[in-house]
Amino acid sequence: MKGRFIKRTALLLCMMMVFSLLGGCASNQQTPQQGAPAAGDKIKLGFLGALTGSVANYGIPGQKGMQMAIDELNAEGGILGKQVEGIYYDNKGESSEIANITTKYITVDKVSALIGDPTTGLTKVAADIAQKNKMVIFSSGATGAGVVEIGDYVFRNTLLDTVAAPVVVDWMINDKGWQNLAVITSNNNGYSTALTPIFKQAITEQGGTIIAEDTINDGETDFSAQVTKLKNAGADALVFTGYYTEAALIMNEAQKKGLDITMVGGDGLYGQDLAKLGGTAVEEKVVFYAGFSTDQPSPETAKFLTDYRAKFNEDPDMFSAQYYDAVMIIAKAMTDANSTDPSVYKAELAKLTDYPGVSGVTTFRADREPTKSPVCLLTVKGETFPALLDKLPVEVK
Amino acid sequence: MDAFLNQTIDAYYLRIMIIIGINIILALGLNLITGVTGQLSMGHAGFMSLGAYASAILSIQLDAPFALALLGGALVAAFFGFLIGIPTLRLEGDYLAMVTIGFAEIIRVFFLNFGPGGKAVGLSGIPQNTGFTVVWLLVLVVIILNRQLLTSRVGRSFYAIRENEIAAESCGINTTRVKVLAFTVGSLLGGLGGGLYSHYMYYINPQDFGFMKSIELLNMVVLGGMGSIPGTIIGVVLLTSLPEMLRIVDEYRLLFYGALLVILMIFRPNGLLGDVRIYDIKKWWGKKGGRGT
Amino acid sequence: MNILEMTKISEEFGGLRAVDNVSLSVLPREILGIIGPNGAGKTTLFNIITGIYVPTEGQLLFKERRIDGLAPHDIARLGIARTFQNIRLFGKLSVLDNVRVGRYGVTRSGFWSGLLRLPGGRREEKETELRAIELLELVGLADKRHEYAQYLAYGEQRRLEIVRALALDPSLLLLDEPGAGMNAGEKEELMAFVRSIRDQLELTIILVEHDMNLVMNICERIAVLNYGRKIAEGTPAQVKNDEQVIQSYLGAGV
Amino acid sequence: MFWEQLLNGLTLGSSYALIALGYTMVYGIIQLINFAHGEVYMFGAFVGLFLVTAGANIFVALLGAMAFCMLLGMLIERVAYRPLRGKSTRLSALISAIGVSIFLSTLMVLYRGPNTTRYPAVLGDSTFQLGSLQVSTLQIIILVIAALLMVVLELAIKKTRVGKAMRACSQDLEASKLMGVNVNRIISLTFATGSALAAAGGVMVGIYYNAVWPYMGTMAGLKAFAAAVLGGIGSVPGAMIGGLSLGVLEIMGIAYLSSSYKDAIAFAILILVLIIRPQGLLGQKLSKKV
Repeated sequence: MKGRFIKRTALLLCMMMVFSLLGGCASNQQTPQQGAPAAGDKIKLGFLGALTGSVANYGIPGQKGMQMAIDELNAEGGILGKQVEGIYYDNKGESSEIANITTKYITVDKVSALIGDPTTGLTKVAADIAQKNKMVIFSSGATGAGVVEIGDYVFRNTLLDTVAAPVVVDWMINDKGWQNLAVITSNNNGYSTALTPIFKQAITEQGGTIIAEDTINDGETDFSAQVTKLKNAGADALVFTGYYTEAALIMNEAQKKGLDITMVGGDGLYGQDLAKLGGTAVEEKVVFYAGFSTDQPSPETAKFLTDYRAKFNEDPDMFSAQYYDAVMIIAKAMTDANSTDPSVYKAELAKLTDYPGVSGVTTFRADREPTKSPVCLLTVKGETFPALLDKLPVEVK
Repeated sequence: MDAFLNQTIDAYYLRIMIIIGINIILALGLNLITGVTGQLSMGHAGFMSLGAYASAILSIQLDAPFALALLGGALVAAFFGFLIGIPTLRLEGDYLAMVTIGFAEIIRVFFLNFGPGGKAVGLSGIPQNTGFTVVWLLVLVVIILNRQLLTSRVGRSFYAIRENEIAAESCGINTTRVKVLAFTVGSLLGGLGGGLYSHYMYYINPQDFGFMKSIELLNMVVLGGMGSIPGTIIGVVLLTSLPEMLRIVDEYRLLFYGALLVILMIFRPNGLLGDVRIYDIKKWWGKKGGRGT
Repeated sequence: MNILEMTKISEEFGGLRAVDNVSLSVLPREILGIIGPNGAGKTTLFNIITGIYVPTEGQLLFKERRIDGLAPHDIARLGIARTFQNIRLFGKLSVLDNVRVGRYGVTRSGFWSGLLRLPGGRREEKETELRAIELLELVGLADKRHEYAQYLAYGEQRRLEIVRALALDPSLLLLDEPGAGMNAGEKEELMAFVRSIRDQLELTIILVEHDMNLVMNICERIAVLNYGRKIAEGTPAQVKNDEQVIQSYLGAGV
Repeated sequence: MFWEQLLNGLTLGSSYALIALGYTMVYGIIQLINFAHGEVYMFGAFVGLFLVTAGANIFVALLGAMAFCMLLGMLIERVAYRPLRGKSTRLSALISAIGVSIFLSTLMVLYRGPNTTRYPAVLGDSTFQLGSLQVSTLQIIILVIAALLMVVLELAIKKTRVGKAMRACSQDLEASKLMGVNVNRIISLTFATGSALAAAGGVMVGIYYNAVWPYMGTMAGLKAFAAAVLGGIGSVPGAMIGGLSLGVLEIMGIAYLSSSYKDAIAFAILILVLIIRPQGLLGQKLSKKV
């Protein structure tokens, strides 16, 4: 009898759990529906990015940057006299999630633009849906190939790898005299596997030699075998195309093994955790490029920096700056076009020239690809992250 | 049909319904292996990825018609299900579970290094052929065939193996062969679901089919009811739509999943509907209403 | 002609001889009892006959065909059915389905036939169901055919297990302690039932049992095992009076 | 380079071995793959981190993490496994274990965020030449601690009363119960011991690789299980040998074959071992009970 009682109670509990969840969702759904009639009063912007999961490091600062831009816009009276509202769903870095969320933003929440995603793969998924639904998507971090080609509603505002990598390779070979290079790719990281060929091509074209190649995987902590191999290869510098966590751990291992080598990489290395995790092992030993630097002397950046620190009590990074810029650029396009209709204001957006954003000066080329100048070479110096090492100009083709 | 639906139903809800349909096919495949035959498979996402990639590559590289691409994907998954099933299904339950995890991981690593699949960058530009009608027609077919199979001589032997392998042998059932059969058919459905998925998502990537995806599918089967078709469908509907409705408490979703598994195993190890049959419901109603039988 | 012929069968588990050099012949349509104290190797012998264990030594002939080394399901299909000491029913299958699974070895319809409901398979299904109900009526379980097997009373489960074994249309039936846990009245019924199925279905029956009374009553011949060895064989009367049996087994108990 | 890679492999392998010990002990007694074991290891690493950050001595932190995880292991056993024991199938127990695993890792993500955290360099590291071989003191310390813990465990199992009861339980749970062994208590203690070893592994990995993160347990747990199977599940020396050889095989795979397939190596070994020699290198072949 006792067993049966427990079973019954459990069943009841389970059912209650399910019903309470259903109840909860019912009330959740009210929000957009109640908001729907008022949609005319507010301009909604949908956030694409991960707030949890392994790429949350890009999404979380991005969300803050976007939030800050919206708050600033609202303080100055909004866009076209309407208040702006940001909607933030977490896509966890999963493609099925971002697909659902993108559709929900467009059809249920009725947003006027999508901001994000910071990664190339997920941006492609969202862009495909946005293009079909005639919705502007403005990625603030997708650096890989094949994004804006999806259609004329797809934009991005970031320093492209194809632009930056050759500039950096030129700096390595000609300024530093590093001829013999090793390349490490993170094998389960789409960003890294896409960036490696770009670097390799630039190295070969500019007369450098790749003397060793290896792979790691994101999420691992033991890189002892790769570092031992690297040590025996005797390269002048190491090109690592992955993310900052693994970069810091590789450098830790190198320090432990007494290997003194400089690591060069893309903006995937741009994360506060690089300095936190790497400690002394990464100090002035890791160099990466980005379109954004807190040392950038432009007044826009300086103001952004102060405001951001005041608001969040931490330093912004590239993603907060790019999300911030994305919102501001969209706002400008809407104002210029005097419309919040994506099919109208996208024309204004495409015309963007020399926009002085906090993440650098942006111009959209005829193919809607952004050109940002300059390329900032960043490193870790003492407590400051990132510290500006050099600024390399980019020739606009 | 699809055009009509696109106009009448909100794209977001249509999308969820399509995903539910795809998940039903995937989960019914896993149900056949784990729920019905009792062989714990924790690598169903691996078979899904085989179907997803194979069908996508057929579509992109060979311009194969959609039906052929789907069939190809399903057959590739079934073939590998068969291949891995032969040596491993002699293993005891938990060892088999480990092998399926390992196999799914190997498949994932394979696709991470597989040039035609785009490696870690993933494969994009897959024609978006999957629509509501195709999915739900297939769901209907899969449910009907599943039911027919499970009420046949061979289907009953699946259940018998789950209930008691030695007794099943003593009834003349070649348990290894029947298990391989269940595994192959389950993998086939996994591949079919994968094909539908890739042709709906337009973009796939090896990380979409990781361990957590397998666990999510397992959760659907376990929640609704091990071995029960309606149970599995209820599990899929709940676990696909709840997270959508609960975006706000999203971070707690996995916490909830984990707790759910433990609570279910303690109190209802066969899931909500695992051992409830229409016969029992009728009997229960009969008693309740005082009508008697 | 013997239906089952065991020649010098031995089974070793990690140095331990569970069955030691046992030879035994079983005549068609007899009821043979195997007795012996706990751990004497009775159930092991059953497991050898049904193919669960492969004998370490010796050979096994069923209807003049070598069966040692065959898989359990192949042996079942040749017509050897069994029950288990600790009941092994398909708990979450209905009573009827338990018996239907029991007919697996004597039916043929395959995967495609079931999947697509081909006419041949449907015919066979109908026959299976009729036969199953017929068998269930034999033990009075036909009314409960839709219940889950695990919800049956203990005695009913024992009967169901025998019926499931009979569904295989066996020529040799092995019963492993069929009377365990039954009261005197139930045992009486069981004895009558075992005799009646032997006569009606022309079966050969081997049974392992602890209850001396039951064994002496229904078995025509008895083999006694002790520490894996066969120490006596003969009619109940012969066995009862065998010196060695009295000494090592029946002893003070009888 | 070979010897240096071998040392790398042994260091990695000793962390696998410490985790594998917990798996093998639990499996030996109740035939359950304690899926949450990898998460216990992760919790051990984090508890050690908190203690070190709070200023505790490294050995205090190590012991603190071990003590915490002992309790955690016992709690998991009490809440998620004991209610199932004897009543449900092994499938249910395994699914429950997976549930615990997901629950724990998510809990840590909610608490700490998904990021990797740096482990403070609590043990001064220095390297010295040994012939052509460069050895770090940390590697030596880790190998020594791992070896020490394993020897203590082996002795405890062989010599102490509780250890003997554990062995009895792994032979036959029912018979041990009849012999007057408090089976529940022994199982609980087994979980405690295994979890403490995993915690030690977690702290040591944290110190050595300078990094901990909430999902570190999942893959490490799977690999450690592969190691336990390789060595022969249920066997303590088997877990050590399995762990060390898996570590060395993985490192050698990266060094001389390709690092792209690293994760596949462990699982390929697991599958091959299970197919060819399911009892592993040192395990005993068990016959089915009928």
